[in-house]
Amino acid sequence: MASNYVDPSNDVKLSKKDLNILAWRSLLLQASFNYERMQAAGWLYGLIPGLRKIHRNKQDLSKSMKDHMEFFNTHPFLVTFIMGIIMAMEQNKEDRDAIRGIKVATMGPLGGIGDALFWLTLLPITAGIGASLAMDGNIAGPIIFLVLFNIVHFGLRFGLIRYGYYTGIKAIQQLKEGTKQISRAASILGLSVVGGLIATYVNFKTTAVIKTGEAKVKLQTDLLDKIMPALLPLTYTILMYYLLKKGKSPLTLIVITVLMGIIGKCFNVL
Amino acid sequence: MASNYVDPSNDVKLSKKDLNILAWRSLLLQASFNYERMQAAGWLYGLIPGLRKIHRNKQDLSKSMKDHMEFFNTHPFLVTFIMGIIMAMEQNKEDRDAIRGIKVATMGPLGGIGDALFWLTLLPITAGIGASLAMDGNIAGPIIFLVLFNIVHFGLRFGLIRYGYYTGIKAIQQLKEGTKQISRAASILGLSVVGGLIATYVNFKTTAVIKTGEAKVKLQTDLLDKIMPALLPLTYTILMYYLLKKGKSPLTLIVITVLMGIIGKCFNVL
Amino acid sequence: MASNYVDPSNDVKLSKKDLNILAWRSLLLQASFNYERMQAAGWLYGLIPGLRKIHRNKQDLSKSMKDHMEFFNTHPFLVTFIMGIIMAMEQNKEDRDAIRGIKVATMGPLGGIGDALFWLTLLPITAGIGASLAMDGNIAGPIIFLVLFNIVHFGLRFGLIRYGYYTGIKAIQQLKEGTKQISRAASILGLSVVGGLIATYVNFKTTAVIKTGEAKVKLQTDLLDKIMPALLPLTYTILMYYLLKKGKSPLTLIVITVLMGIIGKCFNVL
Amino acid sequence: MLTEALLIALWAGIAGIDLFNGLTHIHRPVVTGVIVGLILGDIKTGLIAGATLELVWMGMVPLAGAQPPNVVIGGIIGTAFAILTKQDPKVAVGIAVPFAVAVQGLITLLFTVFAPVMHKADRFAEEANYKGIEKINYLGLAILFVMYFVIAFLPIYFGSDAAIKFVEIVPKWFINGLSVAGGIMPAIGFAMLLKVMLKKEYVAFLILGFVLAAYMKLPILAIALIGSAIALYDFFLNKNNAAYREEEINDGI
Amino acid sequence: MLTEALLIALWAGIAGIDLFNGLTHIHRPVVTGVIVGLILGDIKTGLIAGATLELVWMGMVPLAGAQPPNVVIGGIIGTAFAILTKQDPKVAVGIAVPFAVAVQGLITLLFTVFAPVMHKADRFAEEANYKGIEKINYLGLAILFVMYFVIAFLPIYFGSDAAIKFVEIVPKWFINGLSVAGGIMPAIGFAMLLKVMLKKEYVAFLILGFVLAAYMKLPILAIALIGSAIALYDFFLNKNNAAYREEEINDGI
Amino acid sequence: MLTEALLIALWAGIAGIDLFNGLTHIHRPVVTGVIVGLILGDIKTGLIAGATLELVWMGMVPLAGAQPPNVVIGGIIGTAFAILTKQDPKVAVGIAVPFAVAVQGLITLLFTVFAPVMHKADRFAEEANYKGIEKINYLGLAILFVMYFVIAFLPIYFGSDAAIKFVEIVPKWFINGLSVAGGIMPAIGFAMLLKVMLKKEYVAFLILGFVLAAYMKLPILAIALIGSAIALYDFFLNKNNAAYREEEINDGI
Ligand SMILES: OC[C@H]1O[C@H](O)[C@@H](O)[C@@H](O)[C@@H]1O
Ligand SMILES: OC[C@H]1O[C@H](O)[C@@H](O)[C@@H](O)[C@@H]1O
Ligand SMILES: OC[C@H]1O[C@H](O)[C@@H](O)[C@@H](O)[C@@H]1O
Repeated sequence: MASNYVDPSNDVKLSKKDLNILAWRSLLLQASFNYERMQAAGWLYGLIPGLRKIHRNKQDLSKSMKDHMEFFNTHPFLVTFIMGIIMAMEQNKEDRDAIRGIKVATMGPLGGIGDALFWLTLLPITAGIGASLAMDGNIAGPIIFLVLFNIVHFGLRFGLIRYGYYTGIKAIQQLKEGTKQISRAASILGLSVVGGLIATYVNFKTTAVIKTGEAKVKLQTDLLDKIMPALLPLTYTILMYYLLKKGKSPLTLIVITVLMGIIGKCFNVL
Repeated sequence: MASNYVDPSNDVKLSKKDLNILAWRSLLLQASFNYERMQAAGWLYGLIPGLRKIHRNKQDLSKSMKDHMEFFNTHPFLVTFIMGIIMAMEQNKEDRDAIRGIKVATMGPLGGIGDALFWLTLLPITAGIGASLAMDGNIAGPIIFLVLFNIVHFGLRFGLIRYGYYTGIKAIQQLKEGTKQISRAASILGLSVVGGLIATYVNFKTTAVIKTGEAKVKLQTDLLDKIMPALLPLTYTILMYYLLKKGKSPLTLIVITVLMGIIGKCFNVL
Repeated sequence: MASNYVDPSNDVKLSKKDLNILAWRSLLLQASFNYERMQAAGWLYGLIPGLRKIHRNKQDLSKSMKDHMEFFNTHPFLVTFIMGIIMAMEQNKEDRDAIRGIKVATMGPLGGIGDALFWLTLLPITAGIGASLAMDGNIAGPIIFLVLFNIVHFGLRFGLIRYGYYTGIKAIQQLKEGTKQISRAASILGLSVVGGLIATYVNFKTTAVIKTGEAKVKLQTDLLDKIMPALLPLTYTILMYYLLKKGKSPLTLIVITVLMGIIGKCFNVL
Repeated sequence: MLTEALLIALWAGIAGIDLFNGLTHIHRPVVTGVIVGLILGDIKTGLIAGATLELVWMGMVPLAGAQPPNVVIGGIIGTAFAILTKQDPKVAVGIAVPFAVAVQGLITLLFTVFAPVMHKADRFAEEANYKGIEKINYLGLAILFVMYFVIAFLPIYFGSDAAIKFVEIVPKWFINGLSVAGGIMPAIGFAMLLKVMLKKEYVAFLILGFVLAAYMKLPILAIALIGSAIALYDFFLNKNNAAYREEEINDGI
Repeated sequence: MLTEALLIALWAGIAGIDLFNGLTHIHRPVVTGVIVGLILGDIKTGLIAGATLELVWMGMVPLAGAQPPNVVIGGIIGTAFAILTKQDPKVAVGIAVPFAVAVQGLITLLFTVFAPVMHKADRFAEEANYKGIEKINYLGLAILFVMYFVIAFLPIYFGSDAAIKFVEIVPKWFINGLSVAGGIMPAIGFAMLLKVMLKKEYVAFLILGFVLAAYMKLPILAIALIGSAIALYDFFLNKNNAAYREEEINDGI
Repeated sequence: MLTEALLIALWAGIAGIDLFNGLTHIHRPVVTGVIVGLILGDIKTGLIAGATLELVWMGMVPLAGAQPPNVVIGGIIGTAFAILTKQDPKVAVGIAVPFAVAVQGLITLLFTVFAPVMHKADRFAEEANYKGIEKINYLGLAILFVMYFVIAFLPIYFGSDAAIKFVEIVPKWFINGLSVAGGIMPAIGFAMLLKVMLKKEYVAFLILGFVLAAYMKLPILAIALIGSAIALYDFFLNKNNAAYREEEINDGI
């Protein structure tokens, strides 16, 4: 179906065992967390057994692995849902742009939903129960907390990978429209989300205040925000984009960013 | 012009007298008001003489009547404007999807506008005049109120049905583009409005609070609203939609909803 | 390339000297400021030498001048950027609708940005420095203010006209798509902006309060705003539009508007 | 007393219908006050009590089907007791409120239990049986009339204390539960609409309308405007495309 | 005194023009203060009075054509009286305000009554009479100059009391009414724009832009961004379609 | 003491990993409290101190990578000192806070300096060297373990005063500067994404998503819904067009 694979055969299927292995590996999603790619390398770590089974051609594997090293961040419990969908797409050798688009489009919303559901609701409830028992010196407190919490936790991890995978398989079968249309749709969706992520995730504000006699101009709220909200995040991302296009290495950009952060802090403008 | 009629002839015209009869009948718009269809049966009641004149074929009449039994709600004074437009479309035997789309798209906005104009402005002003006279024991108070209010009221009812009808006729003549395009446009508009109505009209909130030791999670504001506003109305509507598609009768759904309401209230979660 | 010119030749180029002359003339942008067209005549004044060089055919010149007499308003410093772009388009004999669309689409945003940058930031900072020196009786105060402020001011005027012009030239070369598509895009953009400008720039609110006994209805906030925000600006603009289409002269409309303003003020409803 | 009670009940029935149908607004306290006064032979107190209640209940109107405390029963019973007990007209308000609230609950109940009747109406529509549709509407009117008649008659005839006890038989959780159900029930109406309107192609607009209302809190009019803008864009886009296609076909010939 | 008054008036004329044209900002109080001081032989008071007014009137700038109290006349007359009456420079503010407000009204008046001149300009444009356009702009400058000259001259020469009386001849409702009319008048400008720009096909975008500004309170820049996004989408959509069409035609051959 | 310190440090290493990986939440104070209590032979104090810290730090979770004060080190050290100094368990909070905040800084530092390692990972991915990818992740785990081990060991073994001094060596501006840089760094990730995803045709959607988030403050889910709506519309539009085209071709034959 797709053209950008050396080996376009799509007859490999992932077994339940395969999926379980991926779910186990998803536990290390944040092993190599960092502020440039966030969970990317951990995400790829999780996918590896599946990708190796699907892409027997080394060049295809390389392409796929490279794609999955791109920026990734989502909620660590819901990640297996995305893993399932993506594995279905990989296995069907969908257009790589489509795979990327779907990945990017799902990670953002699931991140927010997961945070609300698990970090801000499940955790306080179960830990609250545990702590109130523990407070009375009852050792059942921590145990009950761990049990309650992890039933949901592991239930989701192993349930969602299957759900994602079969949903993906089914969706692909229904969409017989060739790879071009799907990847166009995925790009539209994905880039809308990236536009939103830039404004939401890139945390770039200046604290600079220009004082002249009586006048006091807070650069961020009195000037920049009036021109455009999230102006600095947007500008900086575009700048990084151009530097990358001009061949600058991402490493250089990190060094620049770190220096800017430290110097900006020293001069009290960031 | 249209294809979904047994008798596609569109030579019937409604006379002024016909329109006046419809306007009179519009007085009973809410005779059978209920929370599932709101004004639907009363709306159909109002249209009947017109529909009978237009659809001399019984099958056509049946189709049309069924359509007009679908959910309907708007402001009871402005309704005649919609009646006028719809009668123009019926008479011209427009595509039934187009008729439905226009009906759905106009009822919502006119409902809100009418409420602001008549319930929240005209009424307090005229009743205020009447009451301030009555307060002094002046019997002219109620009379002046009724006269002022009903001049506007009946002026609108009888004026708007004509205005709607001739506007409709003129619009149709200008749109020579065949019925397919019109019904596509009407569907786009109508479904946008329905999407908005779901979030606005379906009043479904949980009052449940999960208390665990010190922690207190208000399910609605602390969890659901963070995932998505109007999540319950949307979910419930989709659920109803699937149950309907699976062949469940609307009656069953009503019973379920009533039971849910009462039980939810008993357990203090709704 | 374009069809709506008598002389479609596009071989004239504007020299740096030409551009500088335009920048100088931009100083009179608001010489004939008025509430109907705002800066239109001053804007045209600025363009004249360029237009005359480009449109050697009198009919073309007339068309172009008429277009540039339409409503115009932007920030007086950033105006030269628009002048540059427009001159590039004029010189290339772009479709007149495209020129208008781009002009309309850029003037609004640059107006807001310029106000934030120069009136609300640069001015208080530089004048603040100047005033705090002057406060101590130091005559350097005003001088330093004028120098600082005008370095930015004139730097922008003369820099931006060039930047706009060459940006324009380059953009046009890249867009080889014939004039139709560009003018369609420019119209889409331009009309979105005009829609926004109507709601933003037309300042039409009623202060009328209807008092009846106890009830007090503030016409603007209690009724009109509930029907639709910016209802009066929209209605009045549409009214003006219809009157214009019906052949009423703009002069008549001005007289009507002035009378309405004065009478409305007398009766305390505006 | 029986004649007066019957006359007042008759008036309540008519006014109760007018609250939803006709809408001439003879049901407002400022009007019912004087009528009740007329029946009970004290027009002046009727006028003033009615006017007082009118001013207090100015903004109580049903929006999108949500019932406020019932001004009809409130107005009539409030005025009647003010006259009968020879109290200051202002007392009317205090008496009126519990009745107005109880009837608010009853109306909600009626609007909930009337929903199933719609499926009868569907059948009539299917069979093009317009008389059936009409009968259903007349039935609705009749129920309204009887309900208001009885509710107004009882407390006037038996006195307010007995009446209030009677009203209190219906348990609170039941009425409130129905009221909650009533709030949710439009979901069924929309689901039925969707069953006929929704095609895969149009899901996009349903999503859009929902997001505009749920997240951006736009009123329905604004959503309709945006929907129209998209419909217009789409309409002309397809028209242009069709024009191109035709052109080519003609060119081809 | 006449010479000084004339010199100050001359400066006011120049500064008045600079408020709208040139915009070198020699019209700000911090500059006019020192000039008036120079003319009246008390640079120090001029400097300080100017600086004081400057700081008070920091944010007073014309946004979207809306006139704030007039800093030119305010600055000049305030400083002048502070020097002439040998008062503390701070007093300048009190004197300056009524003049600044009165001239704010006058400017609004000018910008309203200058509107009809635009139709003369339309005619010139039509005839490609560029000299005519230029003359209209020079006329505008001349009017500004004369206005500021006179307004500055009178109170300095005849004293502030006489001047204030003079200013008060113009009735408030008239100036305010004009100001209201000025606020509405851009509607005419937009209507004229629409007359040339609006085609049925593009009504959708007008609606969209309006909704974005009126309901969602988006600034114009955001609307322009969304407009651009749609224009881009539409552009590539039609381009792709055209490409397909061509392909087919080629395939056909 | 050495044994206990080593055991606690071991536990800290495991819990520190669990904070980001595994996420069984054995790292929460309510659990670490009892474990530390077990090691130091005072389960009861451990339980109560842990529970106290748990309740105080309820909402402290990392959202979108932003680090809150570190609950692992805070919980462990707080509990340990409460037991060792035989203080009321409530005192744990006071001791825990400076450590929790200091480690928050260190984690931020780690997440910043680990970014360059990703370029090694890119190379491995390019070469399809999956073992390399795995090693990088194991390296990450190892670093986390060692860090937490050392940080927990030192203050327990040497006492809190010495430890706090040690922690204070790192200058504030440095940690804060890194934290600022960490906040900005996703820009590089997005830029790399854009480098592969962005085509001229799709710039429109990037703009749209940005405007929806920046101006209208929509959460990402709402943006994804709107993006889906557009994608759906576009999908069916092109499908319809393609259908028409095919039809014609067939008609032509
Ligand atoms: O909101 C529109 C409409 O909804 C329902 O039908 C009733 O509440 C009416 O009173 C109201 O005007
Ligand atoms: O708002 C843009 C622009 O509008 C008008 O032209 C004037 O008020 C200027 O001062 C302002 O910069
Ligand atoms: O916000 C999504 C996700 O972002 C990061 O990966 C971490 O902060 C997680 O804890 C969080 O769930």
